This record gives sequence, C-alpha cells and structure tokens, in this order.
Amino acid sequence: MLSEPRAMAKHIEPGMRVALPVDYAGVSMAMTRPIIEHGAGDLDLVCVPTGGLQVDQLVGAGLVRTVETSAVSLGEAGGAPRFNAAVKEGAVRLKDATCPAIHAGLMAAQKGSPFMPLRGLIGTDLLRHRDDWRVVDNPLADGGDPIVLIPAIKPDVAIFHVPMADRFGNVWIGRRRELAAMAYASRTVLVTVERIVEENLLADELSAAGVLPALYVTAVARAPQGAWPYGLWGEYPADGAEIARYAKAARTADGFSAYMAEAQMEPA
Amino acid sequence: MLSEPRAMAKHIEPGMRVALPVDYAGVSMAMTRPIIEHGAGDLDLVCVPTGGLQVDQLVGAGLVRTVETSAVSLGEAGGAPRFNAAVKEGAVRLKDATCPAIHAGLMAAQKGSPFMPLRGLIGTDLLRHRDDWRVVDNPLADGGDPIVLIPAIKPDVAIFHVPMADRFGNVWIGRRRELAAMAYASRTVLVTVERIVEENLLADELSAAGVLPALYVTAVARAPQGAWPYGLWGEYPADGAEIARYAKAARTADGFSAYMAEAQMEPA
Amino acid sequence: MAGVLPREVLICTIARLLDGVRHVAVGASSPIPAAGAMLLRAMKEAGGTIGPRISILGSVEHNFFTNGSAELFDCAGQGRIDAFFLGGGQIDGFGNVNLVGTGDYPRSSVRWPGSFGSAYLYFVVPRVILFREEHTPRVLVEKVDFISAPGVSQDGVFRSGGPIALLTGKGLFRFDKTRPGFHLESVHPGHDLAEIRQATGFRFEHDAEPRQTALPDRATLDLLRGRVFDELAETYPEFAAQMQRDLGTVDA
Amino acid sequence: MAGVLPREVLICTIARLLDGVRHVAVGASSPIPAAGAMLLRAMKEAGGTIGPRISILGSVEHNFFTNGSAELFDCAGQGRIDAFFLGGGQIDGFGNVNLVGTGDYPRSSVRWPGSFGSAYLYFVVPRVILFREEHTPRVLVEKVDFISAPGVSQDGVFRSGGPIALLTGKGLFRFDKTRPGFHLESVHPGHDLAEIRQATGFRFEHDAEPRQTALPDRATLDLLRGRVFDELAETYPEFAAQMQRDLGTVDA
Repeated sequence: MLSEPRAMAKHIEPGMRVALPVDYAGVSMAMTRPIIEHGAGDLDLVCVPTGGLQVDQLVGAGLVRTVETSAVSLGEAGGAPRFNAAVKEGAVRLKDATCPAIHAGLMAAQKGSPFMPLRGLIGTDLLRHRDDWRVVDNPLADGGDPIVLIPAIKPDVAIFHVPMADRFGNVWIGRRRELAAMAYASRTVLVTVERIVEENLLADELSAAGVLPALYVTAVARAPQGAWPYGLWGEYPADGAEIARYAKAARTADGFSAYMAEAQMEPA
Repeated sequence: MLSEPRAMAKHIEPGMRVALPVDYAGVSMAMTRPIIEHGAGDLDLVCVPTGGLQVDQLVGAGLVRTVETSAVSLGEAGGAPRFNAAVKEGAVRLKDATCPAIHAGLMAAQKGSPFMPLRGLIGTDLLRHRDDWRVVDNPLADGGDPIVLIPAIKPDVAIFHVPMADRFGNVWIGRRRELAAMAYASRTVLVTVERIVEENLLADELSAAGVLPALYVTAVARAPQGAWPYGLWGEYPADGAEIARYAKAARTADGFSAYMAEAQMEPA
Repeated sequence: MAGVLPREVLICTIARLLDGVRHVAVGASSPIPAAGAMLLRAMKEAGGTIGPRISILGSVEHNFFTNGSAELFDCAGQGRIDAFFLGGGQIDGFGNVNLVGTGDYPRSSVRWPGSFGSAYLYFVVPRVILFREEHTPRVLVEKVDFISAPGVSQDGVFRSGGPIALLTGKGLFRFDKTRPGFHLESVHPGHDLAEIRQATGFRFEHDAEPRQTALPDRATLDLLRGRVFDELAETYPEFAAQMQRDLGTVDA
Repeated sequence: MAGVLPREVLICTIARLLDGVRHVAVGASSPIPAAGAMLLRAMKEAGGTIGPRISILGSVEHNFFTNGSAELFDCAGQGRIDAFFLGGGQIDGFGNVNLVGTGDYPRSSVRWPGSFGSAYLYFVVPRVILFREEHTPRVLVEKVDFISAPGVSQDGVFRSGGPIALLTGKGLFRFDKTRPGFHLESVHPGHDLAEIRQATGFRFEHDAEPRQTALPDRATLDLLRGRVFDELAETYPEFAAQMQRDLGTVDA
C-alpha cells in the first residue's frame, strides 16, 4: 500500500472522474506535477466543494474536460487564471454547483443511494444549467413542495494530503471529514502524507476518531510539505507569497508553462 | 451548561420523541432512573439503531408510547423482558425498522431534508407496516426502479454517555459518530460523561477530531461509570453478570419493580 | 470422521463458502462465522496470498470502522462488503428471513429482537450466508410469519445481493434464486437425508443420495486449532474455551 | 462625525443588523462582517447577557465544526444558523445575487469564483445580509446576468431564509420581500441620496430625505477599538493592522 507520488499518478486514466478537496482541507499539491507528467487527460474534476491552485494547474496543463465545482479561486491571490481563461475560451465544460450539492452527491454515493434531496436551488441559474439535477414534488408532502434531487457522485479517484498515515494504510484525516466522504464515494483513493507513523492509528480511541480506515485507501505516499504552497491544518500555514507568484505568472499560458517547468517543487 | 442527571431529566416532557444509542455506543444508564423519577410519559423512543437495557427499563416503568427500533435485546442475556411483555400486551406501539433506515431518518434531519432514499426494504413486512415510509419510482431512472423514502427523524431529545466533555460543553464522542448524528438531528441534547476536562477539546486537532461541538449540546453532567452495567468504549467493559441479573429479575413486573427500587445505582 | 467436532465442520464449510471474498462482515455474537472467516484468512496467508478483511461488529479488535454504526451499511451500499451472515428465528423455503417474531404482528406471541440491518444488507451484500445451528421445523418453516428480509425480489427491484446458502447443524443447502428455493448440497457427518427431511419445514431439492459435507484435511485442522482458535479467543474467549474443552473429549 | 472611520460605521451597522441572533456564520475573508459579529458579542457581554456564537469559516480559532466542510450547510439546514453574509459580483433590485460571472454563461466574459454555498444558504438562513463595500452601477445592477441565488421564491417553494438588508459603502437598504425590492434606510456620513441614486443600477424606495446611518456612541467605539480589534487581529491580522493605521489618521 505504501507507494510514491509518481507511481500513484499511474492510477489515473484518461476520462476518469477525479475528486479534489477544498484548499484548506488538505490538497495534495505533491501529486500535481506527477499527474501532469503522467499525462492522462479528459479528466472530469469534482471539487469538494471548491477548487484552487491544483485545479488551475491541471486545467492549465490541458488535462481537464469538465469541472464540477461550487467555486474556483486562488483566495487572497485572486481569480484562478488558467481556469478563467479556459472558461472564456470554452475549453472546459462547467458543471457549476453549490457546496451542499457536491456534498449531497458524494453522500448519495456513500450511502449507495441513487440520489439525495437538497433544499434551496429552485429559481437559480445553476439548476437551469444542470440537466443531471431533477426537480420533483416532495412525495411525502400533501402536494407541491418542489425539491431538487442530486444524483450520486461516484469519482473514479480521490486525491488528498493529510498529516499522517500508519504502516497499515490507515490515514489520519482529523476533523476534515469531507476527505472521508470523498474516499467513501470513490473507487480509488490516493493519499500523500507528511509522515508515516509506526503505531496502528486505529489502536487508540483518541487517534482512531480521526482515521479514514485502510479499507478505503488504495495507496499512500510520503510527501513532506505535500500541500505546499497551500497550508496543512495543524501543520503549516499557506505560503501566500508563492500562491501570489503563481497567480501572476499564470496570467498567460507562457507564464504558466514557465512556472510549471521550474525545477523547484518544494518550499524554499 | 454543566448540570447533573436529575436536573437534566427535567428537559423531558410528556409525549416527546427521545433518541437513545445502541448498547455499545455509550448508553447513559445514569439518566435512566432520573428519567423514571421525573416521570414524563407517553415517550416515543427512537433507538439508534437498536435498544436494550435502558429501553426495557423505560418501557417497564410505563413511560413509553412507541418504540421505533431495528431491534431490542439484552444481548447475551437474552430478550428484553419488559419490552417483550409490553409487545405481547400491545402496551407499546411498534415502529419496526432496519438499522440503515433509522440512520437515514436522522441523516435527513441532519441535512434539513424532508427524506432520504434507501435501497432494500421492498418486499419486507417492515415496509408493509410503516405508513410513514413511501415507495416511489426513482425519478432519476428511466422508469420503474422503486425505492423507499424515509422521512426525517427529528427527536426532541437525544441522551447518551461518553468519556469526557470540556468546560465549554464540547463533548468527546470519538469514533461513535452516530452520537453526533443523533445530536445534529435533535433539538435538545443531554450528555453524561465520565469526567470533565480542563482543556478545550477543540484546541487540539487530535482531540478535536472526535468532538461533538458545544453548539449541539444542551447540558452535560458528570456521571462516573455512567454507562454501567453497559460498558463504555475505551473505558470499561460491560458487567454481564449484572445485565443477566436484571434479565432474570425483570421476567415479571414485580421482579422488575423490585430491581428498580434497589438503592444501588452504581457498580458494586 | 472421528476427531473432527461438528462445529469444526461448520467452520470449515463457512471458510469454503467465503472463498474469494475480499471483505466479510460478521455479527457481534457470531463466533462460528467469525472462525470461518479467520480460517479462510489463515489458509490464504499460509498459501502466500492475501486473505479477506474481516470486520467483526461490536468488537474493538476487529473494528475497522470510524464513522459510527451507520458505516457498515454505507460500506455495504458502496459494494465494499462481499459477504455477511444472517440467522433468523424463522427461515423459509424461499429464503425469506424472520427476525421479528411469531404470530400476529405487531402483538407477536414470541418476539425476537428485531430485523437489525437485514432488510438492507440482504439486498446489497452479494454473498449472504444463512446460518443457524438449530435445524428444526420450528426454524426452517414453510412460510415465515414476518418477512424481515425477502429471499428474492421482483424484477426491477434493485438487488445486488442475497442468499447463496443455508448452513445448519445438519447440512448445507445452496440457494437457487431462479426457482427460487434450496437444494441440499451435503449432509454433515452423523446425519442423513431422512432426518433432514423430517427436520425441515419447507420443500427442498436434493440428489437421490446427497453427499457428505467435506471434512477438513489435516493442514486445515491444524490451522484451525492453532492460529484461528488463538485469534478467536481474543474476541470470543468463552466460545474458544468451549471449543478447547470439546476438543479434549474427541480423538483429535 | 469626525473621528469615526467609514468602516467603523459599517461594523457598527452590522452589529445592529445582527441584534438578537444566537449563531452567525462569517466567510473566511470577511473581516468587516466578522468585526460586526464580534462587536455585538462584546456589547452583549458588556451588558451582562450572552452574545452570539460566531463561526468563521476557514479559521482555526473560530472553527466550531468537526464534520468537514459539509457541516456549515447541515447546521444551516437544521436551523442552527441565524445569520450569514453574502457578497456578489452583481446584486440586483430583486435581491438576486450573481457570484458566477458576466456575459453569456457558461463562456462568461468575466468569471468570478462561483456560487459557493449561496444557492442553499440564501434559502435557509433567516437573516442574510448582503454586504458589498463597492457601491457602483457595475455591482448594483437592474438584473443580474446569472442567478446564483434568488432574492425571493415563488409560493410553495420551501424557504425559511433570505435577504433582510443590503449594506454598501454608501448606505443601508432594507429588503422587502413582499414587493420585492429594496428601501434605502439610511445614508452613511459623507454620502447623499443623489450620489446613491447615481451609483445604484436598480430602482429602490426611499424617504424624501433619508436619514443618516446611526453612528456608534463612545462606549461602543471603545469596545470596538479595544476588545474587538484585539479579537479581530487573531483571525484577520492584516485587516486589524490597517484599521489601526487608519485610526491614526483621524481624530479618534
């Protein structure tokens, strides 16, 4: 089960649906370049529930067919330049969503259900552009009461980064339970970690409470500072200057290519 | 927010819907006698997802109107005597369920949704006797594909026991996340704990991972050995002899009354 | 065969029925199914391959779940549980299971605990093994009084799982969902067809001369009585101790 | 009033709009709404009562959630969040909010990040405060190009929440969902009705002579510049530092 990022990237095949976490939950930036090197394209990204740097770089590298998301941005560093350019050019297909709709779709997959109902959404242009979402009258009401059904989201692959895993493949996700939701819903789960610990994380109730069990994990690779330039909760803060440097460089396709070609793949 | 069991029992009013956890998740046996002394009846119990000693004692005390559950038993000690007698006499109304249906109903409440879909169930006599469950054709399928919709379960009160809480009302539930599900779904949440700790359980990522935040907690009371004679995960095992002693005593209504009247309310 | 306990035959039969599964879930008070799963794992590992993952509900040692009691059902719904065991106060010839009680529901004359997760798991776990040591007309009935979980479903009902076999203290039946019904596959040592007919309340298919349930070979028995009983003792100490006592009474 | 910064007026106005809430959620990069919530809490506590619980998304200090990024929405769906803030690239006179982009969707000429949770929270949080400092015809438009979240819903659509006010750098509007539309409630110091008319792309109701937005009294200002700025500095250090610098330029 122990692997390394380049080997893990080989799990990704063209046309796969790939789930990626929100910027503060634990983005495996360490996987970004290996995925790009591996080169499998036509990916359908699912941002859980929003995307940033990693999504922008995969789009910039031309690997992305659709983006299902509630938002894509670089936070304080502004809009996501390659994503926004691709939107303007029509180079990626958008499946604009709202955060709880993404969560609902994953929850449906987690539960083995074909859909989950979700309040809200009615009257939005999000709903108008989503032919996979369905409005029905609540069958448990006396009539009327329209409600939206979100179909199950079943990613082929989920990829994220967390502080630690044990030798048995148990992964410590702490309170970032959207990572568990992604894993439950996905067929293949690739995790990078700051460190591998010797003890079984399930053996102690305190650590077990924050564990995604090995049962759901396909492969784990050690990647110190693996979320950089994003931060990792409880470990290190985001490197705002580096994200801003990327944002500036990636305003043009050439600038993006130059940035990505830099040898430096680790924090300074 | 810090209270004690008798004061907490006063939150329970006649006719309320009360959620109680499965025997191994953390049953607040320390609340059982205070609830019986308090005497609010016509309770609609929701077992999450099965019940045992506490349910049997509340039924035996005549406080229970309906029991929604996937099972009631005393485990190794056999059937639940007062519950089974009440069933035979028709003294409690049954809402027989299956474990994931209880979880689905709570999840619907957690999500603010009117229902959750659930596979299975079709062709069972459980479904035949549940007029609150509804079969619809899956609106996302091309036709046919019947599926059951479970309405939201919104308990008035949830009651459980865990190892610890902090002074701010944050409650440590570890990996027993059905306790969180109960709390999310319920209006009032009453928790007994082995101990109150000084440090803020949310301040450390390791302990925070297993915390039900104070946001969802109405009151906390210290009750050492509060699950006894049930065990508490990570703390102490069940007292099988005591459960067997109860099972034997409660075969008759008189035996039950004699048992409950015993002064001893703590483990020997 | 002298020297093999009836429960050892059951355990070895379960190991055979589980062959090929990746993940098997076992109920909290099910030592024989757990032993079968552990035996399969030990056999696979002795053969140099990977054995099944075993989740024992309610056990701390074998609890691989961290998302509360809903996780087993989620896990099954995701297709991550290949095999599960169901007992039943009544089991009928159509594979229907009754875990609720006898007589007129809801005022059952005999009330059993309840359906637990059966009404869901029976639909979504590919290999459900019906297991009940007691083999009497009281348990194996023509028609259950209450359907906790149906053996088969109508066309068009989502169903990725269901019963594959019924194992009792007397024999092993295979379930044929196309008929639907049971076929007596083998008779355990010390029992015979006539006895099974008398003890079974439903009609079943059988060969003219049903074969005897296969007995474990020496290597299997050694694994069982060694590693597996040791593992079993961690979770089911009383059962393991009883088995050791029973072994003392036979020519093992 | 000399000595009160425009952003202090905004913060104090937000505190007033939040009066009575038990739990307010604030976005990750929303220092002014967060300051308003913190000010209300400080005022309540100074008055001997309990202030609102404040959840700041993405903050570690003010993160009371332990169930991942879905918990905010669950919590709102449970009715446990009384107030929330929404910005918007465009906001129109019907309270519709556009967080997606301008021009023909999906090939937006200007693309903003996206709708985030607005398409849900706007429906279920009772007091949504629309907050955008920029008050221009570019932002406050007659009709949004894309409805991320609608200001009002048709009868029969489940809706327990929605907009109550729109606060900008120039003034405060109340939302009347029965018309539906905005009513200019007050004008911030240094601005006037004519300016607001010119800067607003949608029609709105107003009194002939709108009153000026209420200014904080000395006690409130002391709380704000003391305890609240200290609290704010933990989560929004740059914003708090900027406020301190700005304060140095006025007669405070």
